[in-house]
Amino acid sequence: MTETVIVVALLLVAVAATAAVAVRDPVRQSLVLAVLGVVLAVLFTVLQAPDVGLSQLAVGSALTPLLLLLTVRKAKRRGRRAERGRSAGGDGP
Amino acid sequence: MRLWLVAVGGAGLAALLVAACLRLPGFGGDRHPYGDRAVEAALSRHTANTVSSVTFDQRAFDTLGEMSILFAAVLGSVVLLRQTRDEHRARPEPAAVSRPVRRYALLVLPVALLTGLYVIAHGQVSPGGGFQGGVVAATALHLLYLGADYRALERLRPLAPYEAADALAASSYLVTGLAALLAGSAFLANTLLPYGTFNTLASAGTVPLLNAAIGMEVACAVVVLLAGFLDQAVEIVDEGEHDEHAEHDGGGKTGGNAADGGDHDDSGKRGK
Amino acid sequence: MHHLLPLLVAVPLLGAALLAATGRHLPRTVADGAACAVSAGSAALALLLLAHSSPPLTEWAGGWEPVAGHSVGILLTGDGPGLGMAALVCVLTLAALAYSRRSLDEPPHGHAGAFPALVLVFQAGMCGFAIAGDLFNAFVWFELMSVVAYALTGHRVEEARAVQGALAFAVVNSLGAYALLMGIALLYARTGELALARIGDALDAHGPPDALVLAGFVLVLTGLLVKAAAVPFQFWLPDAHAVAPTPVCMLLSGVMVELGVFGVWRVYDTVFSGPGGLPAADAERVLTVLGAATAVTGAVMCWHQRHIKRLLAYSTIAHTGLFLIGLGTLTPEGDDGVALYVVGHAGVKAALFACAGILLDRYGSVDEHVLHGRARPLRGVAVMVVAGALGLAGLPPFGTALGKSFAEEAAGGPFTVLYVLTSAVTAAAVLRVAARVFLGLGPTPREAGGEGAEDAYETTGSGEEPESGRRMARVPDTMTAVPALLLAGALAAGAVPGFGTAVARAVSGATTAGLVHTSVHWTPLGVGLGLLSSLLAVALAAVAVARPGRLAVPGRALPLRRLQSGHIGDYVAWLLVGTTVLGVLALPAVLSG
Amino acid sequence: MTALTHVLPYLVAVWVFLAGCYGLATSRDLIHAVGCLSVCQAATYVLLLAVGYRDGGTAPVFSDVTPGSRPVVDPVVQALALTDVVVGATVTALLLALVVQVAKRHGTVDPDELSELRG
Repeated sequence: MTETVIVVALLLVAVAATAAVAVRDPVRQSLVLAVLGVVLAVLFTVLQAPDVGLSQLAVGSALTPLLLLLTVRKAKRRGRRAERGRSAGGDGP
Repeated sequence: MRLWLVAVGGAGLAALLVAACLRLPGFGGDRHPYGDRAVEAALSRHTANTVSSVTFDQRAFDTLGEMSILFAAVLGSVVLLRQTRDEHRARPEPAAVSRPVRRYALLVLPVALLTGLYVIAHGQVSPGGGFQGGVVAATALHLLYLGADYRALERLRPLAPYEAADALAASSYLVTGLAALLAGSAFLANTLLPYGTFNTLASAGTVPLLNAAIGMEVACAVVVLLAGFLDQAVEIVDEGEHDEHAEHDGGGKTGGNAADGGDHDDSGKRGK
Repeated sequence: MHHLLPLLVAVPLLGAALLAATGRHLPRTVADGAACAVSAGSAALALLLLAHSSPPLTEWAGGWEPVAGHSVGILLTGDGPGLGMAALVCVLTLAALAYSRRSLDEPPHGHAGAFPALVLVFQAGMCGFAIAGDLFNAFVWFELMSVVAYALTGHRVEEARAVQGALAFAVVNSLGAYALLMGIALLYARTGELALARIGDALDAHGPPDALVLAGFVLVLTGLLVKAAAVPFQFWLPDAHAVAPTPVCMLLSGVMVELGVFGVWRVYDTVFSGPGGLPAADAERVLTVLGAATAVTGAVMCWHQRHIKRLLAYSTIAHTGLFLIGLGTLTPEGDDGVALYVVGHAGVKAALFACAGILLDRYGSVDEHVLHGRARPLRGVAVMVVAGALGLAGLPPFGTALGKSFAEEAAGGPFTVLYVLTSAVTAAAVLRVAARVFLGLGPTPREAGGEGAEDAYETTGSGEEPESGRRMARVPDTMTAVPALLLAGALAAGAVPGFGTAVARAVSGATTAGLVHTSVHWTPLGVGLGLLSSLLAVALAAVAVARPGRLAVPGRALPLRRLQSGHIGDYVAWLLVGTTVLGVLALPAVLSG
Repeated sequence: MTALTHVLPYLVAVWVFLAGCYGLATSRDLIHAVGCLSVCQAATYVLLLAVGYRDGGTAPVFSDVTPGSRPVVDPVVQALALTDVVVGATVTALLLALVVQVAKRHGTVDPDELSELRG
């Protein structure tokens, strides 16, 4: 039983990590990273590491994506003048 | 060219690591000499949460280093995100927040804050401790941004005291360590306080002290970091930026579904 | 005495924390003075501990003395090399802080304490790494010094190049640190221990090396060699060194890179040198091959630079290669030579960076062509640059020369030639700069710019802003005194009789438990080779200045220059290739075992 | 346990690390690159915790388990990973601060367009 849960959690981590790399748009990537954070927290908990899981939940699913989003906001606002006239590098709506 | 390099390097590294994995002791093995010793040592010092004992007692010197990294990263980010000469601040206008959102945020805020403090305080007994609780408490504070607005957050969060508290928390960790040295023991030795009763708040000697110092350090650090980024994203403008209240990407697009709701701010909230 | 070891870390950290807490309210002079005092205090402590380091001091942090040979605490090792590096770190930090008092721009409002506080944290990180006897603890301090270094490198955020260089530095070094952590996890899985010596014992008990040991070795070495900027992990270094504030450059080039080399020595010596680790022949192959590649690349690139700080950065790479070759001999003589070489090099290189900083602050440029003949009034600086260049070449009696002569004798054969050529070329590049900039010799170079592919792959030194915020009318005395003292130190390291032997004794106390004593003194061959490379350097520089066309064949080095693309993706790709190369070089250890 | 599950956690860690490296090397956006770096970092936690796991073990917290009654997993690797998670986030923040400045000074976050430091 535990074994199955661990295997599933591991596979989810692998999938989420691959997705986080494959998604090239930083906004979407930060959302995938948030999902990865949650999945990692689950994995750590089933690996009997609640301390690390808690840490990962707070950091991986909230703090890091938030910082990434704030950076995107700043960078895109700043870069817009330079990018005007071009298709906005891969993150257009 | 780069893809070739990545292919060659990645393949080589992958082969090496997979070969190594096959030689690793099987997952779930029973041989953990250091781990077993650590559990014994933790119990001998009346620390129910062995992980806390390792973090704040047996390998407290590591934690000193980790804390310094945190401290340095915050100090560095403050320096890197400072307002430079060619930039000025644009005051964001206060914006109306819908009532349910405000109620929800103001309700959750104290709960989240208390949870953070609880997690910090019980580090030596149950899973948790300064690192986790600090992040929770600091993130909770930013619910204010959701519930009220940026200016309310700024009023509740004058940065200077947080920066000073961050540094003072780091100093108190060091001073606790030095006190042990002055008392005739080794640096960061857990010999100052009685070990107390197993599984209570007042157990494990200096572990709760160091834990509290770390909790304060992490909370202040995260507040200062988020403040730096929020400042950049919301307030600081330079000539290259134009006020793009009509544009809807970046923060605007994701505003609604950011994982924790902290970054809900979109162009609607900014004034011109 | 051994209880004082953690203070090497705690004192600067406490100083930094208090500075950061009160920095808002302190006038700048007080903040700088306090930082200097803290740094000087820890330097005194380091020297005191160093004087008592035979037999090596050991301290279990937290008082967790081993029970029945096993401990749950963290081991700090206060042996000769570790404390020697720590003392070097402290002294150089003091020099950098003293230099920065006058050289740096007024700090932004409310951040008066930030720069000195960061430098003190940097010092603490480097000291912690130097005395770490526990693999994970070493990783923590390694990470600390990296993080501070990123922040310090990008300190001048108004400059486009500074932030770009700092970012490349940060990404590559972070990835290297994660590789190191993966390696630690692998070694922990096999041995279940974290103290360096314990890991070594457990590996030996397990039997001959297999793929797991190889992977652990490769990953740990990747992290350390990224820091040491060995080929092909070196790309971040010129980018970071060219843009960092001058006092930071002094620390980065003077000790941080060398700490990477030191880490390689420490890890190989305590963990992988036993029968369960890597056989000597394989370690020798890894270190000498990478070292030779690093030395050649560094020297060639150094010769082709016109951005003075970048030129010095490449010369650091070249010399790191020489250090690696010296270590690769795995002989006590090689270790002694490298130890002395590192001490001398730190003084010389920091002094040269300080002089480049003076040029930048005085004339607002560090471009060899732009500055042609303009720095004639700075006679004192000119003398120091020339002296520094001869120190790089290994002119007796500089400490570099004594160390180099020992290392090259230990390496022997073709490596001796490599030693002579590398040090001559790097020195010649600096001499060429001195001749053009301070004396105005040779034809005035035409202004380069927009002339095809060659120029696209060149970083000029113009367009840099003076760090002091404005051009200085005259150079403050502290800014010239610091490099002068550093050069005097480098000179004393070789000239003071007995210093070399003391260094050798400190090193051998750690490696062979003091059983083998090598006495380090000048040999006729060493003096001869030192003179030879100095002469070669002067000759090369003379030809380059008099006939610029003859030696400046841009096409030949172009492929090498193209690799330095400034693109983070390329640097990461090369890092991956580097791990593979390391694996391949060390592979015979597993196949034969 | 089957042979596969004996190595699966390690292989997942390796996969995640290599995926992060690939993303980092081919990234067209520095913010994305920093995200990839945090993926690499996650791999180290997975590896550390996988190394410390013990079949049938429980969390090394004795608030409601009597000491000695059940085997516990290795607390040391947990302590190593736990501190590193928080610290890693702040390092990410520092990197992002640099990216913000790169965006300001260069007007772009595409590494292909940063061409100042060459040769």
